Amino acid sequence: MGAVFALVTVLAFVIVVYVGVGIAGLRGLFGIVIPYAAFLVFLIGMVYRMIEWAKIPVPFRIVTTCGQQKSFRWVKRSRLESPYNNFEVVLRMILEVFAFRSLFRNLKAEIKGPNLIYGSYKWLWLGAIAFHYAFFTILLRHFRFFSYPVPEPIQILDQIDSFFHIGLPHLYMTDVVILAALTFLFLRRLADPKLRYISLASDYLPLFMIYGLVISGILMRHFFKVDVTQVKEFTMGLVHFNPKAPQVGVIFYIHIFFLSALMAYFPFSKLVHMLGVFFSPTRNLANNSRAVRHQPAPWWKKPKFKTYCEWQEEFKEQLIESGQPIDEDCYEKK
Amino acid sequence: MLEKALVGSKKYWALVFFLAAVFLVGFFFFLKQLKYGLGITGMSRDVSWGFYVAQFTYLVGVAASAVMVVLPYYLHNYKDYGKLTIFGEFLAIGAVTMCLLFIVVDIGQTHRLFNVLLHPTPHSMLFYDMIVLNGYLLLNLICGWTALHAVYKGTKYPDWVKPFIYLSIPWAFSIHTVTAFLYAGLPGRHFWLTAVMAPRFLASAFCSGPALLLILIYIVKAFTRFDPGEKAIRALAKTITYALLANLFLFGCELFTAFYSGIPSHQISLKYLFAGLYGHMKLVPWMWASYALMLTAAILLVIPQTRNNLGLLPFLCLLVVIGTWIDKGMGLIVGGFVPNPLEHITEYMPTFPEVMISIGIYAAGFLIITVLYKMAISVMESRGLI
Amino acid sequence: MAKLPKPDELIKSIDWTPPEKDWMDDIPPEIKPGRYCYPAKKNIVEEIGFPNPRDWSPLDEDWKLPSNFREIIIEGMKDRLSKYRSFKVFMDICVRCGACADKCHYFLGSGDPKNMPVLRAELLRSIYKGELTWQGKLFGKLAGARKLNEDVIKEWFYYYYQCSECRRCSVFCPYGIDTCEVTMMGRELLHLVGCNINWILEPVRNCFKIGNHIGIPPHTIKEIIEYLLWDIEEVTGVKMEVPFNKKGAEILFVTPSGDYFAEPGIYTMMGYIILFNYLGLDWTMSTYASEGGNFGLFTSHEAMAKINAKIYHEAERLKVRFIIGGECGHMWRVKHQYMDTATGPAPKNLEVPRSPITGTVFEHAKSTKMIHVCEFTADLIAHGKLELDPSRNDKYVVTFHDSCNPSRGMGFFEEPRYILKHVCNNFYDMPENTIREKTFCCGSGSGLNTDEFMEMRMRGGFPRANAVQYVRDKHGVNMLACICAIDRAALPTLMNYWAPEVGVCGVHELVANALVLPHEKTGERPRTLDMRQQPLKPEEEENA
Amino acid sequence: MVIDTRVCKKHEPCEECIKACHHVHNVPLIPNKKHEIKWIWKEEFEHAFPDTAHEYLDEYLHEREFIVLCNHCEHPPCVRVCPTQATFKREDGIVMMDMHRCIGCRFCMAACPYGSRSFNWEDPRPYIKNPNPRYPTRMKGVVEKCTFCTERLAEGKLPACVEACKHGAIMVGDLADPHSEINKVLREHFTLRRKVHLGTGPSVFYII
Amino acid sequence: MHDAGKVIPGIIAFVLFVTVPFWTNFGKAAPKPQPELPKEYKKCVESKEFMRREHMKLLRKWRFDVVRNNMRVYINSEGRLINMSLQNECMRCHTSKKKFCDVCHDYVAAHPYCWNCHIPPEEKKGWATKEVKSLTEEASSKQPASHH
Repeated sequence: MGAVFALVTVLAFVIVVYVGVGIAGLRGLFGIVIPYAAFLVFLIGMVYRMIEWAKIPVPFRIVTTCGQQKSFRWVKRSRLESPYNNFEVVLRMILEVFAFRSLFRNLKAEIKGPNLIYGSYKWLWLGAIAFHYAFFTILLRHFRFFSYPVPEPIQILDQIDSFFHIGLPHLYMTDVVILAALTFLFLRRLADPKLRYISLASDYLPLFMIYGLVISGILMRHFFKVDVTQVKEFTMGLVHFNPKAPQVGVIFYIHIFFLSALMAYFPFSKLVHMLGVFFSPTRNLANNSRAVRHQPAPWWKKPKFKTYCEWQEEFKEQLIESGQPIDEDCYEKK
Repeated sequence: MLEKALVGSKKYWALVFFLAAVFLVGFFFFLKQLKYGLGITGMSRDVSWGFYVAQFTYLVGVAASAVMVVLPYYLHNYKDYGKLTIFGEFLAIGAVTMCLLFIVVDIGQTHRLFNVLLHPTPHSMLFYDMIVLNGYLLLNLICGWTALHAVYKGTKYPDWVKPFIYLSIPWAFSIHTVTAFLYAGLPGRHFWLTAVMAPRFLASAFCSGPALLLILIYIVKAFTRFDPGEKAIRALAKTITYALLANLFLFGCELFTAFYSGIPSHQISLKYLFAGLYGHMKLVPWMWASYALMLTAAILLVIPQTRNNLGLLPFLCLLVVIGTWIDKGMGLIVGGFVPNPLEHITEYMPTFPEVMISIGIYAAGFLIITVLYKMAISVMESRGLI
Repeated sequence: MAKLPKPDELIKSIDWTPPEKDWMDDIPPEIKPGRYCYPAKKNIVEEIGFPNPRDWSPLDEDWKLPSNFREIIIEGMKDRLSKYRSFKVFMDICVRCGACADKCHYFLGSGDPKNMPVLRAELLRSIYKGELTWQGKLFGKLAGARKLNEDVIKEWFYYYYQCSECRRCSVFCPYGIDTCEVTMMGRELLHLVGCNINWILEPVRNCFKIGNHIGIPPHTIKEIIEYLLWDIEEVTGVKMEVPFNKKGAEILFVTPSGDYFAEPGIYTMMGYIILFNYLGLDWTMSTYASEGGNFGLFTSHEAMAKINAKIYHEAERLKVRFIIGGECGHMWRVKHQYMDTATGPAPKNLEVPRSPITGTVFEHAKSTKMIHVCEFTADLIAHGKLELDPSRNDKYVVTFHDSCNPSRGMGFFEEPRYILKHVCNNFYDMPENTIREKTFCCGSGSGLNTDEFMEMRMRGGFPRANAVQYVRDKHGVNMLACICAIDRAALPTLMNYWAPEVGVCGVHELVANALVLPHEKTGERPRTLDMRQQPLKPEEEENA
Repeated sequence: MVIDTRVCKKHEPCEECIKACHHVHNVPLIPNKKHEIKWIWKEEFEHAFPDTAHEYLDEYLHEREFIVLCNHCEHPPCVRVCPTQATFKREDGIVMMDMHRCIGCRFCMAACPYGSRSFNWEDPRPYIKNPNPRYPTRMKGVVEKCTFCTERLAEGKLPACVEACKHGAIMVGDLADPHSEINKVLREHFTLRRKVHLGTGPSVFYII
Repeated sequence: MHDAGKVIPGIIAFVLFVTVPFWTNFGKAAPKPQPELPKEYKKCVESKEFMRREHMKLLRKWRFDVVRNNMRVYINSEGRLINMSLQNECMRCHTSKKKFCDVCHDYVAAHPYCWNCHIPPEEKKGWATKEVKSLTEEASSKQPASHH
C-alpha cells in the first residue's frame, strides 16, 4: 500500500515537471524558485529541529552500555562500548556515525526445531553503509558544479569514482553502488513480511525519491544527454544568486525537482535521523553517572517521601518490641 | 562473524597492521606504475610476462589446492578433515584474491579492466580464466562462509549449500586447467606447447597448496588453541607426497619428450633454464635450487619415518613451497619467453618496484587470510570446538 | 488463570509472520489470558494518589476511562515531550529499519508483531504524529499517524505491559532508540487515566508506606533474618550477627526485599551475611530503607525517585561512610543511572567508598558513594582476602545469566564472572549472542513476574531458557547464577518449564558455599551442607 | 604482401620502408631495447626463419637482412587469445588493432609466433621527434603493431612501406582475388613464409 | 537550550557544511566559458545544440565505425558527407584544442583522454624534448637488474 502510494507520488513528480517544464515551459519556477525555496526549507528546518531537540533537557544518564564499565584497574573495560568520558563518547559516536557500529552487531534469529539460534546478519549494515557512503560521495562529487576552478580533491574523487572506463562518459562506481544498495533496501522491505508489516508510505517515499534522483542523474549522464556546460553556468548562477534557467532537457529539471523535493522533505520526516543520531541520549552520554555529579533537569523536583522519623512514629511499637534502636534525634529536633 | 576479526590480541593486531603497512607500500609503488606505465618492471618486448603473471600462476595452484581437503571431507566423509576444510577454503579465498590482484597490476590499461566483461570473447582462454577464477572465489566464499556460519549458529550447514560444495570440487580442477590452457594453447611457444601442461599444473598445485596450508596450520597451532589433529596432518602430508611425486614424474616426461625426440625447439627453453644459452644463465641457479629442493622433499616425504616426524614436516613443506614457487613462479613463465620466437635472448629479472608491488599483493592476500583465519578460530572457540 | 500450553506446543505456536492486515486497523487488541496483568486494585491506586481509581478489568468492553482522557493523554504527552529529550528524539528519528524486530524476547516467544520494538514504539509514535505534528495531521496513515481513542489506550495497556524494559533492542538500534524509554512514557501516560497493574503498584504502595515491596514491617524483618541466622549456624556452626539501624556503622547494606523473603533469594542473603561476618565488617541494615529494589522505576520517574530517596536519607541518619547494594537488576539501573540526578547529591557524611579490608578506593562510585556487592567481593578475591574452596560447589555446573539492567544500564559483566570463576570449578557461559550486552530477559522483568501473566512469561523467557538448555545439554549445566532478585523469583519457574534440572541461585550463595571460615580451616568442623542445607557432595553421602 | 628480398639485398642498407612506416604512424624511437616499439624492422635469416636456417646455408643468405612485420595471418593466434576483441581480423584479412579497447594484457604478444607485437611500456610521446599530425600516437599500456596502413588503404593509397620503397621490393594486393597482380607474382616465384608449420597462415611472402 | 556548548558548534558546522557552495564562491566572479568558434565555418557536423550535448557520443560512434567497421564517412542529418576523424576533420575547423575543447572541459572539470593519443593541432611539433643519449642513460639506470 505504502509502496504504491510512494511510487504514484514519485511518478506524479515526474509528470508535474514534464508538464511544468516540457509543456508549460516554467523553467524559472522549476529551475530557480523551487530549488531555492527547498534549500531554505531544508536549512531552516534542520536547524529548527536541532534547536527544538536541544531545548529539551536530558534528565537522566540513560546510556546503553554494550561493554564492560570502568571499575577496577585489573578489569579490562570497553572504552568504545561503555565510554567513561567525553573523549570516549566522541569515539563511540564516530564509530556509530561513520561505521554504523550498532547495525554491524545485527543478528538474525531463527527457530530450528526446539532451538532458537542466532546467525550473523550484516546485510543491512552493508546495504546501509554502501548507500550512505555512495550518496555522500555523489554529493561531494557534485561540488564540481558549484566551484570554479574545481578543487583538486574533488577532481581526484571524480577520477577515482570513474576509475574504470566503462562507457563514455565513464560510469561512476558510486552510481552502481547506490542503485544496488537502494534496490536492496527497497526489496528487503517487500521481501521480509515483518518489514512489510512495519513499513509505512513514509518509508518508501524517501527511497523512491532518491531512486528518482539517482536514476534521473544516470539517465542524464548516459542517455538523455544535456549540455553540461549550460548546467554548470546555471548552478554557478545559483550560488552567485544570479541564476538563469538553462535551456536543457526536461530530465535535468526532473533531477533538480527530485533534489528539491528531497531537501524540503528532509526536516519533516524520518530523514532527520541524520542529525537526530547525534542527539540520542543512549549513545551520546558517558557511562560515569556514579562517578561524576551531573546536573538534574531544571524541571526536576526532589521527591517528597515518608521520612525516617515519620516512619519511626508509625512503627515505634514494633521497633521497640523487636529490640531495634529508636532514634532519639527525631524528637530532639522537635 | 566479521566482528570477531575486530577484536584480538596485540600480536594479532601487530600482524594485521604489519600486513596492511606492507600492502600500502606496495600500493604506493602500484600508483607509481599507474603513472609511469609497466616500464618500471623488468618486463620487455621479448619477455612480455614476468613476475606478476608468474605469481598469478603459482597462486592459482595454491587456490586450487583447497579441493584436496574439501574433496575427502565432503565426498568421502573423511571426518578428520572436519576442522581443516574451512581453513583450506579460506586459503583459497586469499589465494584467488591475490591472483585477481596480480592480473590487475599486470594489465597495461587498468582503467579498462572491465572490457573483459563488456566485450566477452568466448574464444579467449583469458575470458574463461576470468570466469573460473571469479567463480571459484564466489564458491569458496559461499561454502567457507556458510560452513563457518553454521558453526557460529551451532547448527549443521544448510542443505542449499551442498550443490555449491560439490560444484566447487570440479571447479577447483578447472581453475588450474584453464590457467594451464592460457599457456599450452599458444603456437610458437614450444616450452608451453605440451599436453601435460595442465596435469603438471595440477600436480604442482596439489603439492604446493596443501604444503602452504600445512605451514599456515602449524603457525595457527603455535599461536592459538586450534589443532586439526595428527591424523589430519598425516593424511595431508601423504597428499603432498603423492602430488609432489607426480609433479616430478611429469617433469621427467617433459625431459624425455624433448631430449629423446631431439627436436631443438622443444629443448631450447629447458637448456636455457638449466644450462644457460650463450652465456645467458640468470635462472640456472634458481632452477637447480628448485629441483634440488623438490627432490630432497620428495625423498624425505616418501620415507615414512621422516614424513611422520611432525616436527620435521613443516620444514619439508617449506622445501616443497619454495621449490614449486621457483619452478612455477619464475621458471615456467620466463622459460616460455626465452628465447623469443625469433630466437633472440632477452633475459628477465624483476625490478625493485615490481617486487614491492608483488609483496604488497602477498600482504593483502595474507591479510585476508589472517582475518578469515582469526574469524574461524574465534567462532570455533566461541562454540567450544577448540 | 489461563491454562499454560506444554513447552513443545508453545514452540510450535510461535509464528513470526505478521498478519496481512495493516497493524493500525488491528485494534482493539484481543486481550488474551496469560498475556496481561491484573489491574491495580482501587484502594491501592487511591493510597498512592494516582488518578481514576476504580474497579475494572481489561476484559471489559468499557474501561471506565475519564471522559476527557484524550486531553489528559495529549497534555501528558506534550508535557513529557518537553521534559525528556530521549522521548522526543526517539519519536522523531526512527527509520523503521527493522534491526530491532527480532531482538525482543517477547516477540521471539510470541510472534505477536506488536511486540517488535519498532512497532511497540510506533503505537505511541503514531499518536504523537497524528495528534501533535502537522505532517501527521495532514497525511494521516500515510505518514504513520492516527488519532487517539479508547482502543488505542487498550492497545497501549496490553503492549506496554508486555515490555520488560530490558533495552536489548536499544543495543541493536543504529540510533540507540530505547524502547524502555518509550514504554516508561507509555506507562506514565496510562497512569494518568488510571490504567495500571497491581503487581507493580502494590509493591510501590508498600514501599511508600512500610518500607519495602513486600510490605514486611520492621519487626518481621528482624525475625526473618534471625531465622536465616539459625540456618547459617546449622550450616557453618557459627553464630552470626546482622546489625539493624546501627548508627555510626561504616557501611549501610541495602538489598531487595526479595532476598529475605523467598527461596532462592534467602540463600543469597545468607551469603551476604556470612561474607560480612567473615570479614568482620562494621555494617548495618535498615528496616526503614529495607528495599533495594525499586518498582517505582516501572511506574514513573517520580515514584522511582521517591522510593530511592529513602536510601540516602537513611544513610545520612545512620552516618555511614558508604553504601553497598545487594544483587539486584533494576535496583542497579536506578542506583547507577538515576540515583545521582534523581535523588543526589549524596549526603555529606558519605565518603568515596573504600574497602576497609583491601583499601581499594572505588573511584567509579565517587559521586554516588554506592557500590555493588559483587564489586566489593571481586575486589576482595583479587586481593586474596577470601579463603575459598571452590570444590564445595562441585556438584554444580554453573552458568551465569546477565541481568538486563546491570548489563545494558551499567556495563556490569566481568565482576560477577570473576567471582564465579573463583568460587566454583565448573563454569560455562551460554552462547555468546545470549549473554553480556546481548543477554535475554528472564521474561518477567519490569514488574511482570505475576502468575496471571504466566504464558507470556514463559514465551518471553524462551530465548533465555533456550540458551540455558543449550549449556545444560552440552556441558551439563545445572545451576543458573544471577545477580537479580527478580531473576531469582522468576527464573526457577522458567527453568522448571523449559529446562528442568537447572536450579537458580545468586552469586553470593555460591560465595558462601565456598568461603572457608576460620574454624573450618583448622578442621574443627568441616562443612558438609550447602546454604540450602543439602549435602555438599551428594554422591559421597550415598556411598557412605 | 610479397617482399622481394633480392631487391633489398641490392640496396643495402636501405631502410626507407621502416623510416616511412614509423614516421607515418608515429612509432616512437625508444633507445631502451626492452621497451622498443617496432612495426616493421629487419632480421637476419636465422631469426626471421629460425626453423628454415641451417649451417650449410649460403653466405649470401646470412648477409641479407629481411624485412619483418605483422604477417596478418589467416588464422591469427593473437586474435584468438585477445580477451576483448581489441585485435580482430577484418573482412579483408587485415589483422587490426583497436587501441581504444586494448587492456594491455599482452596475451597477444605471448601468442604471436613472429614477435610482431610491441607493448607501450611507457608513454611513447617523449620519444617521437617529428610526429605526423594526421595520425594519432598511442598511450602507455596498450599493444600495437602494423595495421597494413588501413587508413591509407581507405583513401586508396598504398601502405606507407610500399610507397616508400623506391626499388619496388614490396608489393601488396588481394590474395583472395585469383587475378590480382600479387597472385601472379606468387605463381611466378618461389616464396617462403615464416613458420608455416604453425598453421597460422601468414600472408607475407618472401622471394628469396 | 541545553548542552549549548555542543549543540551550537554542531549547528554551525552543519550550516557551514550545507552552504559550502555559497560561501566558497562568495565574492568571486561567476565565470562563463567562451570557446573560440571557427570564423570561416558556420556549420558544424550537426546542430550546435546537438554537438554541445552529444559530441562525446558522436565521437564514440565514429571511433567504433572507423576502427572496427572500416566505415569512414558519416552522413549527417542534412545528408552532408563527413570524414570521420577527430584529428583530421574536427580539428580542421577548430584549430585549437586549448581555445575550444579545453574551455568547456576545464569549466566542468571533464577530462577526456582522447588527447593521450590524438594529436591536437597546436602540438604538431612533437614532444621529444629529451636528448636520445640521456634517454638511454635513464632507461638503463632504471633497469639495473637486466642487461643484454
